[in-house]
Amino acid sequence: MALYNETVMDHFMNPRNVGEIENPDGKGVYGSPVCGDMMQITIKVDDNDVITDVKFKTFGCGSAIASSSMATEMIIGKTVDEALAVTNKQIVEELGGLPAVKLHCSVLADHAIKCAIYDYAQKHGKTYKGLEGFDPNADDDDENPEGCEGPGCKA
Amino acid sequence: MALYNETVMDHFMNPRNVGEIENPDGKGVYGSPVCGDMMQITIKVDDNDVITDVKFKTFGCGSAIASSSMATEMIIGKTVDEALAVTNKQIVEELGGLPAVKLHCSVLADHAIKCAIYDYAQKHGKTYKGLEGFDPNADDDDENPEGCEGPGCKA
Amino acid sequence: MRQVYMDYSATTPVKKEVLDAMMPYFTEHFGNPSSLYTYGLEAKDAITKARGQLAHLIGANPDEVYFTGSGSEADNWTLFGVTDKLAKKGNHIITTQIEHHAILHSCEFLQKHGVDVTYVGVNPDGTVKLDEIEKAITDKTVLISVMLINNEVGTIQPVKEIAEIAHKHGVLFHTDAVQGLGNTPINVHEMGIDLMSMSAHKIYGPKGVGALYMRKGVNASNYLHGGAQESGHRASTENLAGIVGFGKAAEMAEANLENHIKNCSALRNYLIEQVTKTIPGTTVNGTMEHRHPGNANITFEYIEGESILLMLDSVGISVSTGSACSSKSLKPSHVLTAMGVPVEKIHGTIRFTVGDFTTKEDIDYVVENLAKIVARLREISSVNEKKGW
Amino acid sequence: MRQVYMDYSATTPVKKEVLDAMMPYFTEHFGNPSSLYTYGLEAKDAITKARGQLAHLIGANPDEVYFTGSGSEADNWTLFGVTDKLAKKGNHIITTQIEHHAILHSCEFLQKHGVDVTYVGVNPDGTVKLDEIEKAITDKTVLISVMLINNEVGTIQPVKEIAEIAHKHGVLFHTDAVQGLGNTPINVHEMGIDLMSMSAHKIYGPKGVGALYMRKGVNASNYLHGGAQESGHRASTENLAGIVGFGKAAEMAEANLENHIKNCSALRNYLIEQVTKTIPGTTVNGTMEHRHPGNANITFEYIEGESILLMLDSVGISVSTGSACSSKSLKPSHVLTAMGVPVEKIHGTIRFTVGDFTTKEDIDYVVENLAKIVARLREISSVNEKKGW
Ligand SMILES: Cc1ncc(COP(=O)(O)O)c(C=O)c1O
Ligand SMILES: Cc1ncc(COP(=O)(O)O)c(C=O)c1O
Repeated sequence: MALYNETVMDHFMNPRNVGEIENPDGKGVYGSPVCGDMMQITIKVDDNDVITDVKFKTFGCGSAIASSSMATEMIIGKTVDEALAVTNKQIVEELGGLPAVKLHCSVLADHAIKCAIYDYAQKHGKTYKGLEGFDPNADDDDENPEGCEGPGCKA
Repeated sequence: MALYNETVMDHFMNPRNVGEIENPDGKGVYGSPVCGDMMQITIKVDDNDVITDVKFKTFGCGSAIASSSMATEMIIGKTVDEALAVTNKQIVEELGGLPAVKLHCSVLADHAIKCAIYDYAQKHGKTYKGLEGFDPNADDDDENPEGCEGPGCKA
Repeated sequence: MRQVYMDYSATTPVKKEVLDAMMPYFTEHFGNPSSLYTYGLEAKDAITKARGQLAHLIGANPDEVYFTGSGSEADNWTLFGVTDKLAKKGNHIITTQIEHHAILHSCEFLQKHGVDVTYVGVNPDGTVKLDEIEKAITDKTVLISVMLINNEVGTIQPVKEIAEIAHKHGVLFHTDAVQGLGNTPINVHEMGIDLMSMSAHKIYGPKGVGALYMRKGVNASNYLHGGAQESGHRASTENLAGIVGFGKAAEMAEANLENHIKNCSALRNYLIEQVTKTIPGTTVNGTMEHRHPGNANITFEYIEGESILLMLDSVGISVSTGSACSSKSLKPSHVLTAMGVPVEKIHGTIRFTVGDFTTKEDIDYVVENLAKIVARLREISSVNEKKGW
Repeated sequence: MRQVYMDYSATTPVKKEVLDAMMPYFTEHFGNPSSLYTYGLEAKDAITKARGQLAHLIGANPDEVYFTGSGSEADNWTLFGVTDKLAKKGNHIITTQIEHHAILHSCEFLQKHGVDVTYVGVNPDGTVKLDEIEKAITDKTVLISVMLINNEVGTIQPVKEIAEIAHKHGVLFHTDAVQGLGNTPINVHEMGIDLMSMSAHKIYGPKGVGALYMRKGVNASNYLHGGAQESGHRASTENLAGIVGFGKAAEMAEANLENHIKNCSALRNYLIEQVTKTIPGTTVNGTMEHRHPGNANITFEYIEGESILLMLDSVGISVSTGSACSSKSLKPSHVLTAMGVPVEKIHGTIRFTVGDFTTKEDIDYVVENLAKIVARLREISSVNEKKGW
């Protein structure tokens, strides 16, 4: 049994939407290299609140890169509300599953996207239902390795 | 490496002087089946105190049988005094060595012969230097297995 | 010279199919199963397959099977691991007087470290005294360990009943099934076994691989500490080829079980019949009712076992005196002692075990030679029927 | 696709000569070495020969070498056996922060059972702090255990000096030489080693066989209790074929030692030179002065190790991230942490180990692919030289 399934490997070996949008409408960074995973998401949102472009940059393991790639694919073309409705579980499902120890990567991807949208919302004076209760500085639930300062949005 | 050397194996597989002399001049039995070794020695002694015949019967392991066989060969044709001078070390030497855990077999053979000579001496009112201090009922020095009543001459 | 191996309980040859299964894992697919690259993952898959094969043979879930370096290690792990884990609950173990030394010597060591051990006796036929087990249970009892098949006399113990007694009192039950595996049907769940020791080299697998079945929910402390192998329960780089061999041997044992039991029993019974008919002064030790299919434990009166063994060896026949492990010590077998066999007769006892490569001609060869050898040694012996002991 | 195995410190393939030596002991000479008949004695002889071969490699007497089921078992035996045996003298052990988990997790278990453990730190170059060792000794200290070669960064520790310190204070000295065996000259008597752990699968022998050297006079309590194998010091039917293989591997390691060290060092140095020249933002961890001949432990800044490993695997190259055993856990390497390497850099660290089958072409292939992969991953990464961490 391979470490990752074919979909994960495909998104890891050939990640979609790698890069950084210049002058993005929103930008989110979540995680930290100390924890082993750090994702940066930049988004373009048009006047209809549709996410027209997303780019990611990720420092992290295979599943972190694959999760970022899949997450960007999933939200391009969606409205912000729709994008906020995407859960980490859906990312895992789209990837066809992740090993148990790697599930937190999908959580990171999900959070990084929310961070980017949060940034967009802040800058554009918007509020979204999907952001209610979202704490950009919250740690994820995983036990952090020693020395890891915990994630939290760093835009 | 075989368990026993060729000489031992030869004396075990083709033991010399097996049997029981009818009307022996001396008879000694040493050890017990409970201890795993019991030897019976019968001897014929002529008027010149020369041991003219020896026969053994042994219940015991390979080295017990080989030691008995070798010991009988060593004392046939010897005077009683010469026979008493034979030590268990010499038996081991003639056998070309025994495994450490089996050395006690040579002690048994030595004792069984002394028992037979002791019997001869008792019956014929003789005394021998070599029997001084010989206690026919003494245990040998080995640690006996549980349940073993200890050797001691049983004529 | 004809070679007749009749000591299958001491160890078995590796079957050709088993060796064939192992071969690729030495030089080709040699990866460390903990490694994340393809070489490692392939190795991991091979172990997963073997775990499934062994689990299937005993009716366990694969994740309840942990590979070890030997049957002895599985025994040690159980005793040290359970007493450590349950130290707060109590410090008392119950076992029997006829266990393998891997159990008995571990118990002796534990006794020096504050654990109380009750050694339950056996009946003259080699079956454990069930009533004594239940009587021995106290509120400090944490484990009952009774072997499935005795290695010397081949008696099959009523482990299902013992497991029930144990569970009635909330006590864990372990069985050393090193001799039982592949020689009697085993279903750990049906039999109520909480932990079970196994070894590959008794079922035509390689030496140096064992396994512990540990029921889900039972969580003995680790015994080998280190890397996270075996789901974090047993450290050491896995014996890859050995484990693959164990798996294959288990698969074959399962497919072969009925035939194996039928053929071995028939040959063994023929051996016993011929020996007792041809040679006077012989006794078979242990019940014939629930018995290892290959085991014939026979006392030859008035002669000593090592002599018999050596003379048989000189005509190419391999047998053992009592237990293989104690054959170098001068102590009489603790199993036969516990059964009440007189010591002098224990010294004259030989264990024959037939196996999958034994033929009827082998038995005839053994009986013919044995008759001569016993007669010869009785001629030499200082004790006999007339003289008595 | 080209296959380039560069993880010889995780495990090695069994050499053909080693496998050839093992083969007869599975199906043909399969006897139980404890048995007294010819089959058994032949098996015993094979083990005696192997013991001599391994003893010769390390300058020990054959009766000071005890075979085990793994290097981890030798480590566990040492720690549990010595602290048990010397419990009356004291309950303190000194070891280092960079030991293998077989040592560290055993120590943690012992700590729960009343043993005090001092974990001495290391210098940034991966060598242990000698002065801290001596300072840590108390009148309760019974054992100092320091590995000969570290498995992650390949640093060779000054064990002779440490042994001297230990002996000056009447303390026993153990070294985990699982990585050292066959990779640096060892003479246990000259180096003053009292106990030493070894493993076959790191020197082109089979997995699942290890050994403990225990100096005559040192008498650690047994760890596997049961039969009287290994002169009564380690129970379990011997891994016959495995032990024969270990012996042969040891013999070959001895004959090959100088060449092995020369060739591996040259290839390893070439790898390091090429990598650091071609790829910016790389650091080699651990001193280059006293080092495992095959080890190159390299940090690639701004990217994560598992990604590198997977991409290398996709072009047939096998390497490991930090230590193989911890590659599934998310914790940063305890060795690099102890050396003071920042955690974010630990995450980007790869261990390459070359061995006897590595060629210069292999290195070129690795460097070429590595350069592309590192560049690609840095493109993807959210951190980089400009942005910083
Ligand atoms: C330094 C060190 N000690 C101990 C071990 C454990 O050896 P084994 O895998 O044989 O248990 C290893 C390798 O895994 C090692 O590198
Ligand atoms: C009943 C029993 N338990 C345990 C063992 C030990 O198994 P191993 O030799 O694999 O350590 C044996 C065999 O030697 C045995 O017969």
